[in-house]
Amino acid sequence: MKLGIFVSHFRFNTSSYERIKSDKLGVIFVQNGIFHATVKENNRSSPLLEKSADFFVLSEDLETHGFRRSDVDGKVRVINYSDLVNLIFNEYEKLAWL
Amino acid sequence: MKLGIFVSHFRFNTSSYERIKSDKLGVIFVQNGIFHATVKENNRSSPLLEKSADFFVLSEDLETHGFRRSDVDGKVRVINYSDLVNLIFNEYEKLAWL
Amino acid sequence: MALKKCAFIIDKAPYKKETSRLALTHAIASQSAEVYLDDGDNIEPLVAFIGDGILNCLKNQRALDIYGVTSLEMHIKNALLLGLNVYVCKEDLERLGLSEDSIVMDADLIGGESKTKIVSFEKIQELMEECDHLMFF
Amino acid sequence: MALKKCAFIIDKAPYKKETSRLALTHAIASQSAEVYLDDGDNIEPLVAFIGDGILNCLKNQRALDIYGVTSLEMHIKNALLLGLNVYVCKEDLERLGLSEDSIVMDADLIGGESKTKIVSFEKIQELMEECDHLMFF
Amino acid sequence: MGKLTIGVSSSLVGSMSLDFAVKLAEAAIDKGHEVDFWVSGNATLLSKKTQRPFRDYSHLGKKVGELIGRGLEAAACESCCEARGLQKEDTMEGWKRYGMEWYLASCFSADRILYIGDE
Amino acid sequence: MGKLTIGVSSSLVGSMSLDFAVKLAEAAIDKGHEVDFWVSGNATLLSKKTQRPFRDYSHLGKKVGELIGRGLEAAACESCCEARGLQKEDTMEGWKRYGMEWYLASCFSADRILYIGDE
Repeated sequence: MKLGIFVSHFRFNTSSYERIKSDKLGVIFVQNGIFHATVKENNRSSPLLEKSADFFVLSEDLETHGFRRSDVDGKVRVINYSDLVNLIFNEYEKLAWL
Repeated sequence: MKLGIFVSHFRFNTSSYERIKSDKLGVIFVQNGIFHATVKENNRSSPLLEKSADFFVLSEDLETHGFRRSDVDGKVRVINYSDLVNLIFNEYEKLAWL
Repeated sequence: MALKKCAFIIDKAPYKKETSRLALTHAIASQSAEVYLDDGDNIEPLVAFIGDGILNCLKNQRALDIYGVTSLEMHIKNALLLGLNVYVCKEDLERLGLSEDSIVMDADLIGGESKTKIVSFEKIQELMEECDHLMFF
Repeated sequence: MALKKCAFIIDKAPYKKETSRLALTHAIASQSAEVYLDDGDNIEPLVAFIGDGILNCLKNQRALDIYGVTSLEMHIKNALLLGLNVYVCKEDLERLGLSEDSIVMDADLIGGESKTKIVSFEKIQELMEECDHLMFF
Repeated sequence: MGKLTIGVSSSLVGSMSLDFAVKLAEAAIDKGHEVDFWVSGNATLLSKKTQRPFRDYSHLGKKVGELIGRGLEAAACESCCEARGLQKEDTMEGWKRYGMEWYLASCFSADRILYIGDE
Repeated sequence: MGKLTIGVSSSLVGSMSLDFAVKLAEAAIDKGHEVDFWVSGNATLLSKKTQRPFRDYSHLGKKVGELIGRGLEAAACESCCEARGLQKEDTMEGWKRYGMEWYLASCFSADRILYIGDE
């Protein structure tokens, strides 16, 4: 399947996240999920970025929190709401808000 | 100090919980905190029970979830709302709902 | 004439959030969605409990006596009674130390038709792939 | 004539919950509690950010432009402007890789009086012990 | 152009998931997509009239009203409303109140569904 | 006998923290303690009249009314109410509406404070 996963929390039980497989997988960091794209806890990137997936972070939520594009991990692409609509309709068939 | 900590979540960032010290410390498991008193994930008791403290679990919340007294870890005392009021007024001076 | 499959995946524990309750009430409502659909069109729901979500399935929940709210147990029995497909992840039962005995397997006391199916996560993954839409609760 | 100290401890990140916002608005309101108190009685608030709570303190939050809500940055500046004691845990800044430069240290643009104090968790522990009441947000 | 059904059950204030959902709906309508917007649980407060704008909270009511004018189908779960003391006459203009089966029927015809069941 | 001040900001429905708070207040009053009950944020909905009882939700309004009759001081944050469209005339009998400084003053005279800031 082609699955887009929304991560909106910084701290959550990641067992669903870790186990779900998808031929094509996108992970979109929104709300407090953006910390996974920006914060290096104890100098390490978020373990969520180890999954084999395309990663995106919502610029509006990045900026709400006070982060800039330059704070974003190299694995993650910055998108806005308009890009998100395109991702939803063109890239992923099913969506999961964890 | 004499501190009573309420744990109401199963999954949460435990960094405050782990670091707070108190001469006298009580931990009261309520709501979904009761899983720390009942569930042995991968056959192990909750790491929260490793703290040096007196542990309590609210019987009403235990039963709401379908657990019985016999499911409760030996370290934890089962109390009801009435006992909780006594704990609050007689045993602990400050309270923290994490 | 078409059938659309919707998967209601519950991975959060009950009572601290309303979400698992809403999953079940929405899933059950699928059965009356026909009123808004063309003849022959239909929605087929499936409900799967994974991760901490399996804690919704415990027997003997006393939420109604104690807090005056219907228990998740009652909602699950209701779903089984109406013939919905209800799945529970086997590995998560093992991980949290729960047995088949401790969870709601049927609605027999109220004359249920279907039984809870305990299946591997792999099977739940397959079900998610087969469905048209996915919702997490 | 008495003074009671209340500690407002914020250990959760902002925006996903309302709690840190309520911590600051309540802490600021301490300053007008006198209207309900006897002459000479007073409440002294202190605000401490620990754990993920330090993520409330980031500079350049654009919540107002983007979502039309006041930012936590604005609330913290307001607290500093009114002379409240605001503490941020040093170890947590280090753990999350944030520098003093990246967080709100004063309300200078609007004429602030106090400065954010970056202190060890040990110091915050002491402050919690000294206070009469504790609240976590 | 496709159809997106968004379902939300989060509070009006707190998680900001409704803010997210409304912005996503707007962005989709801007691109010519059709959007159904379903609120249940605590999110039903979004359908209430006389929300007074405060700077500490986003004021979503007005924006949703605009989007309804541009074709958004907005519906609130009837029983979730009633349980929160929201009567039919409290409903903002343009909003509908239905049973949950409306949402499921909307899912039937949707190309994409995003359900935000955070709370 | 002592005084307990309980503050809550959680939703009426969802986390069940208000259910906890009301039961705790009742147990304290049963034992002869004095209780102040403060709701802010999403919890202000508890002060609304015409909450219709539904079996899927606890019906706390009635219980709080009883406790007010037994001496409970219940107050709701005024600006939190207004931001949610709750006008003064929507307030249940016996409830008060104050600024946040009322809660702080209540904390001043309390022997114990429990603040539930979950949401």
